[in-house]
Amino acid sequence: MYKNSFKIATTLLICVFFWAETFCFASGDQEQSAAADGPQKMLTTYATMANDFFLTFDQGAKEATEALGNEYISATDDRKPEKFISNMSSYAASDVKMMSGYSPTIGSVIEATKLVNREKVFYSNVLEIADWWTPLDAGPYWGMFHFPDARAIGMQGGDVMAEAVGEKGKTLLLLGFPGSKAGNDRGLGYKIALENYPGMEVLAEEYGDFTRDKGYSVTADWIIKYGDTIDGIYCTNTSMAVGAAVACKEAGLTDVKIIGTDANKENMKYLKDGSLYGICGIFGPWLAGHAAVVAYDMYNGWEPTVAETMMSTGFIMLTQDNADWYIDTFCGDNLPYDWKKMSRTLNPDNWDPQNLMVPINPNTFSNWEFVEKPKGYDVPEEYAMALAAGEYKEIRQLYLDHFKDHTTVPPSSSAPYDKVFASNNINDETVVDSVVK
Amino acid sequence: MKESVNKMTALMKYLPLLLLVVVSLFFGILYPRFFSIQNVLNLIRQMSFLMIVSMGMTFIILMGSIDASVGANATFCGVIGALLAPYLGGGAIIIGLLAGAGVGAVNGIIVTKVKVPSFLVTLALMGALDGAALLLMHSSPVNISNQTFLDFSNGSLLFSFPNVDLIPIVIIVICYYIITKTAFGRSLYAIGGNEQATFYSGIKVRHIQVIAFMISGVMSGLAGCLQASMFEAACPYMGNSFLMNSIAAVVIGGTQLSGGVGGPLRTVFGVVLIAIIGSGMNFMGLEPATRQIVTGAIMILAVSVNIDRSKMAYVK
Amino acid sequence: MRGEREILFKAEGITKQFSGVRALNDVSIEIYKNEILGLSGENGAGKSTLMKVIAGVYSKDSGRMFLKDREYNPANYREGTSQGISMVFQEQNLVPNLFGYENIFLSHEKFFLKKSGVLNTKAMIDKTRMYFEQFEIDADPAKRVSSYSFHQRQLVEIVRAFMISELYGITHPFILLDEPTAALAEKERELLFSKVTKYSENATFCLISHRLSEMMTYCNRIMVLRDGELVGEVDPKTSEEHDLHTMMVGREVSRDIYGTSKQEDGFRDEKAMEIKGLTQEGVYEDINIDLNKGMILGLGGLVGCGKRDLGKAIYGITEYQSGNILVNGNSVNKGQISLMVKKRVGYIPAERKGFGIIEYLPVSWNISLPSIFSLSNNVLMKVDRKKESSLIDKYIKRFRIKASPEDMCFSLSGGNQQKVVLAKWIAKNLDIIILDNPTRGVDVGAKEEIYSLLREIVKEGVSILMITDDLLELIGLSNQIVIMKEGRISEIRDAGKNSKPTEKELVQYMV
Amino acid sequence: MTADVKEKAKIDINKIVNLVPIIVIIALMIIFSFLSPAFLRFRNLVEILQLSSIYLLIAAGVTFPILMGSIDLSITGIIVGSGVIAATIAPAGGLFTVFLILFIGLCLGLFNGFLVAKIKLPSFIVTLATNFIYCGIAVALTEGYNINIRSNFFSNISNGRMIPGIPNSIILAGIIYIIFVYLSEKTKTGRYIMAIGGKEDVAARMGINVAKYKIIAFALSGLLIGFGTLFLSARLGMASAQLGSGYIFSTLIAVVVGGTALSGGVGGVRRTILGVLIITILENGMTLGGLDVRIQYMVKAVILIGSVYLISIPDRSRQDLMK
Repeated sequence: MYKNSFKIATTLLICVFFWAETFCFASGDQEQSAAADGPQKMLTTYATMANDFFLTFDQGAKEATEALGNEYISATDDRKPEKFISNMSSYAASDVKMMSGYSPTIGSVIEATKLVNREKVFYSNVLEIADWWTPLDAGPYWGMFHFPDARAIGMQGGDVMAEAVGEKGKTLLLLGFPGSKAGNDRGLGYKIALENYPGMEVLAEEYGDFTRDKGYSVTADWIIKYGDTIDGIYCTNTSMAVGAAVACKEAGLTDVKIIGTDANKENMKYLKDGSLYGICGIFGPWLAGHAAVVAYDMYNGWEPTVAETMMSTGFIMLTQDNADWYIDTFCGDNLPYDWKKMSRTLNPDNWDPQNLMVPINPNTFSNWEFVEKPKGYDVPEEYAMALAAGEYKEIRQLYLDHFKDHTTVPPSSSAPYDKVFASNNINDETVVDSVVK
Repeated sequence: MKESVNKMTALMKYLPLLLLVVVSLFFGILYPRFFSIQNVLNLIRQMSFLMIVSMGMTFIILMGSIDASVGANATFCGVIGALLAPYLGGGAIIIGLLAGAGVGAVNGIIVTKVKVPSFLVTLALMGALDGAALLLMHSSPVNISNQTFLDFSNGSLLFSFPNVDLIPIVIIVICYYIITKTAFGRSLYAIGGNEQATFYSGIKVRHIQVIAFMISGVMSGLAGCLQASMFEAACPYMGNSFLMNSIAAVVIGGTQLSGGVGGPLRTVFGVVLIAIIGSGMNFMGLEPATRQIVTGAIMILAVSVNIDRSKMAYVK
Repeated sequence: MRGEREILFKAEGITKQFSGVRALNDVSIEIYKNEILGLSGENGAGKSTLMKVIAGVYSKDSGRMFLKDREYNPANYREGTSQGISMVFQEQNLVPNLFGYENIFLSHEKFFLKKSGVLNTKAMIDKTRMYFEQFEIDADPAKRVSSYSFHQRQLVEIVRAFMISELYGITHPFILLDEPTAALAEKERELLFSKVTKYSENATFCLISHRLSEMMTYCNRIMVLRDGELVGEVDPKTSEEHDLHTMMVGREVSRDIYGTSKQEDGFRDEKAMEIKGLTQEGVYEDINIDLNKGMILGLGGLVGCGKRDLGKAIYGITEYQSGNILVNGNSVNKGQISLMVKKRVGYIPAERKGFGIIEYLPVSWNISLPSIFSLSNNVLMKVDRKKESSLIDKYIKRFRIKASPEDMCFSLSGGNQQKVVLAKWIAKNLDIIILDNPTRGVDVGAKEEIYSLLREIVKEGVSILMITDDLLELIGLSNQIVIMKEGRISEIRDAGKNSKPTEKELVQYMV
Repeated sequence: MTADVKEKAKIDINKIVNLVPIIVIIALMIIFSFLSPAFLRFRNLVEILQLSSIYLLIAAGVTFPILMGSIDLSITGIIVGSGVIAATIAPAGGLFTVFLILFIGLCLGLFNGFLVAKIKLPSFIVTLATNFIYCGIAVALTEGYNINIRSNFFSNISNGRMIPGIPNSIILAGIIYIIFVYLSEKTKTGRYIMAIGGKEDVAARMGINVAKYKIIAFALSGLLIGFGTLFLSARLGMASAQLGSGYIFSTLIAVVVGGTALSGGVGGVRRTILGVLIITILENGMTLGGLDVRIQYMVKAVILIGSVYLISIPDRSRQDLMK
């Protein structure tokens, strides 16, 4: 008996689909005509709302989109690649022409960028990129990749740690979850940095899943195991750092230097009250906003040069000294950026990235240094040619010159960390650029 | 033949303990510090949340139902506690517990009145609670500065024995009493064994089910508030890990999902085992991959040791 | 029919042990073609075991079996069936959620495979339908078995025996019936046996039943087992039921198992329960019954006459549309079991496993279950273990339950399980007990005990409303008999110690 | 006579109840078409189907153990395991990779079945444990990174379009699904699995090799999850230890909403598709409608409980209590 009801089901569904198809062409045309003028839809994708980093990320993208007079859409994927892709393609189906944001796993970048080129959607992304996969591999619709260099962040963390514990001490390393490229590379950078300090050593490293409770429990066990020999803990994000701080406090270890990454409202208080020694800020909201702006510019006819397709972006080190400045500037209700000013199309001459940006040379990209190329893959030679033609140097200079609005640069009073840094791997070894106010 | 059976069952009784001893000895020999008072306290502290939640879960599973909303519920109550802490201080915890009870009641009432299988009701509610919690906390951690609320975990009512270590022990005692000594507990077993027969014996099955769900809710709430006060903030999804772990703990202990067989002490065993292994592997600094494999293997081992097939029609 | 004494099946010196305990000891029987052989004996006498050995469910420890002079030792039940021996089990052997035809050919599908490995469903259904018509079973093969009536399901199992043996090219199946009538009412029982006798023209039957009367009427020979040994053979033609009974228990037994002699008719004339105009459209209508203190009121009628629904409704398991129930003079609102229990009314369902006992809990907990809350002081809800255990021991002794308090209920015999159910209510010292077929699937010995127990508690002023399909039980036990017919009361009749109505008298009001 | 009346009434209820999922689906589609005009775009519907096709295969897979009264919680583990192991052995993305994914899926399922049927452990905990193990293996092999499979053949399995406008994964998944529906309803295997779900002891006595068919059920589950993995990896062009998280609950719910009871013996693979559609349509529609994720959670909860409630009406008329 449920068999025939099932038949009914299928027939009904088929009907609906056909109706839908006819309907879609009708409405489709309307959409097109409507789309021509008036505000456009701009999509920003990110993993989950339940994460302070992405929360401010969302804020940035929203402000930028609305500043450009467009309609803001956000889509989260709970770190599920399949959801991420299907979000993008269903929005592409509904004629969203500008997309930007973060992809849950590095591998899904490939399919995402193929998709935007299939669907002719302008796309710009941040933080995660597939191994050996450049915008030029995907096609013209993938405009720019923004990347605060994870290795450089880690290396800086290492130096700061060494300084904090007087170049001599035992430290621990809390990584994110396995497979988070950013997390692991930060850890790697940290260890590389420590090699310059004979007195420094890494007792143990552990995955803390980027969560406060895991950070707590791992640290608690470390404290039992290593007792009070611990001098410092470097964490690849700040939630774990706070967890570690709580554990130390409970065990009565007061002078353990803890350094975290990603500065956001909620965690600044721990920096202020000294339970954290330092936090590295990577300007999440700015990344989101700038990516949106790039998509917008491309939609309005701007085309990135080869060198611009992959850009390394600025980050800062926060300590008690400049914590207040950061809170005042970035933790208000509105972000301090002038989004319109970032647009190349709205301000062809006096545009301003409002952050330090340096082109990345894929051939020497720190992210891929230890990853072997897939069989038969080669970085498009455009990059090599651009490098040879000196385009990289030009672009680097161009962005430096336009970087006038120094809101993102800490005040010089807050020495020694009064710089905004960005890695620069134009030369073959990774060097860190910095800009002072 | 009865003799041999009895011998077997007697043996079965001690196998789980043996397993526990072996595991902890293993770590103890590797790391002498593993047995230090300090670490024992640390262990209790680390298992405290899971212990509380699993105790609640025991009530439900004994009835043959399941409560998939424990984790989300913990987060939810933690957030409520954290939000109210500035105004009510310690009182916020009470509200948190009440909220937990409320959620439990909703579970129970939907299960008994609307008659949808508990697994689904609680699963759906899990989603709803996650959403509600995120809305309440605006998706970012709610920091707590109110001292009385923080003392709930870090303060100590008894000598210098921190509450985090004290509370789970108290909870164990209470739950053990309720389940094994009271008529309520007895009727839990009866419901798990044969719901209809219990119903026909004039036991108010529906009431008991609702109450059990409420108890489980309160436990989740307690765990949530405790966690919040320990980490000085209510974080998104902080209770997530409770769901699977608590079910695993209960089942590893030998309480059967079909209901009617098992008990609180078995759950304690399950939680302790999970905690010891977890912490032990932290000591060894194992790769996460190896951890997962070990955990899985030990789960299977523990169940095969604990499960009492003589008490089940057939294993599903 | 017993003319040509052709031997169909022969067993020699069958011995079977269960972990040291002798269930069968050197049993040898011969079964003739086309006969209906009765196997009788008390519970634990080994008759079911013998059947299961023959059917291949159990494997014998020693001894030999021959089927038509061929050595026959089946490895499992399936082999038995494929050689033409199949069994109708006491607990039915059908999968409720499968369709009729699926059940019939379960594990014999190989005869209906298409080349593609797909089952030829249509063929199966047609074949089944054909047989159903031939054997006059009005059930739809393409419906779930759970929708069949109990009686239909039994016939289905018998038909399955014929169909499977036919599949394997055996024209003359040997069918073992283990208590087929335990749960059947008078009419259905007759129906079943009329069929069995009819089928026996081209099949052989072996029958176990606790209803000695029907064994006497329908069997050609009756073999009696006691403690795993064959103690003798009874010829129904020449001997009578009482001899059989005596041979079973191995001692002289009273001819009055219902304890009619102990019946007291002079019970007080105060009403324990009044049922006023109870009505549920199409199930039972306008039922008025008065149940006096200390009386056994028997409620009889054909299956489907609504008497069992009535019982459920009175206890509050199901709702009723109109009418009301007074317990000790004050009315109770409907549909609330717990409330009824508070008013000291208890109910013993017919489906023991489903609703009576909790199989995987110990006997002790089962007994104390209804009174558990009253056994606990209200302050901390703590159960008073001393009181509890003394209560339990008391009733285990008094009801002669052959089990220790720790034993799991599922390990008990039907009789003992029923005693446990009875005990758990008496332990709560109630005023009224509603019994639904109290002796279903219980052997004669246990029956007798249960009856005498009922008499005892009645003496203590408990009133009993007994719903039963067993006419003799109805007549033998009750002080007053109410007969229902198609949902209405067709006759109320006093059944005093010396004024017992005959079966005929009652049956006429049923149909 | 009273019985007949009841019987009739029941049938009517069943008729309606069997239509519930379809009604829900259509209602959702209408609502969403108002919420966002883009929803009923042909391309979007195709998108829904493509997403469903993966869910469908996985859900169909786990339906087998559930029909048997067991449960398979190792979904994520098998997805991750089969994908990653296959990709590490054969990253080229040729036919061999395809075969490996399916084969490994099958083996992992077999292992579950072995533990449940031979060692006689409750499936719930077994699959929970093996889930850890399989994920562990995957992480060990990849250190958590993902393995990109850059081969057109491979990605065409999912993204190619033999019929213009309709991705292959939809068609292929459809065919596979139909085959397995057939298998579950028209073959011995399917029938025996149902029988075990209904009354295990009877099934055993009737001569069904229960252990064998338990193992088969889990193996089928593994194989189908393997198929799901194939389309998933093909679509994303990669295998990763992060894939397939969060599939457990949505698929289980899909199965039950489809009308298969967790107690076993009731329902069937055939109806799982409805549950899957409901869930994917819900997600897609709410995302397109621009509903706040947090609200989405709640809406989902309500709709799911609601539809399960409606579906389980006839069962409830039988049993007056629920676990």
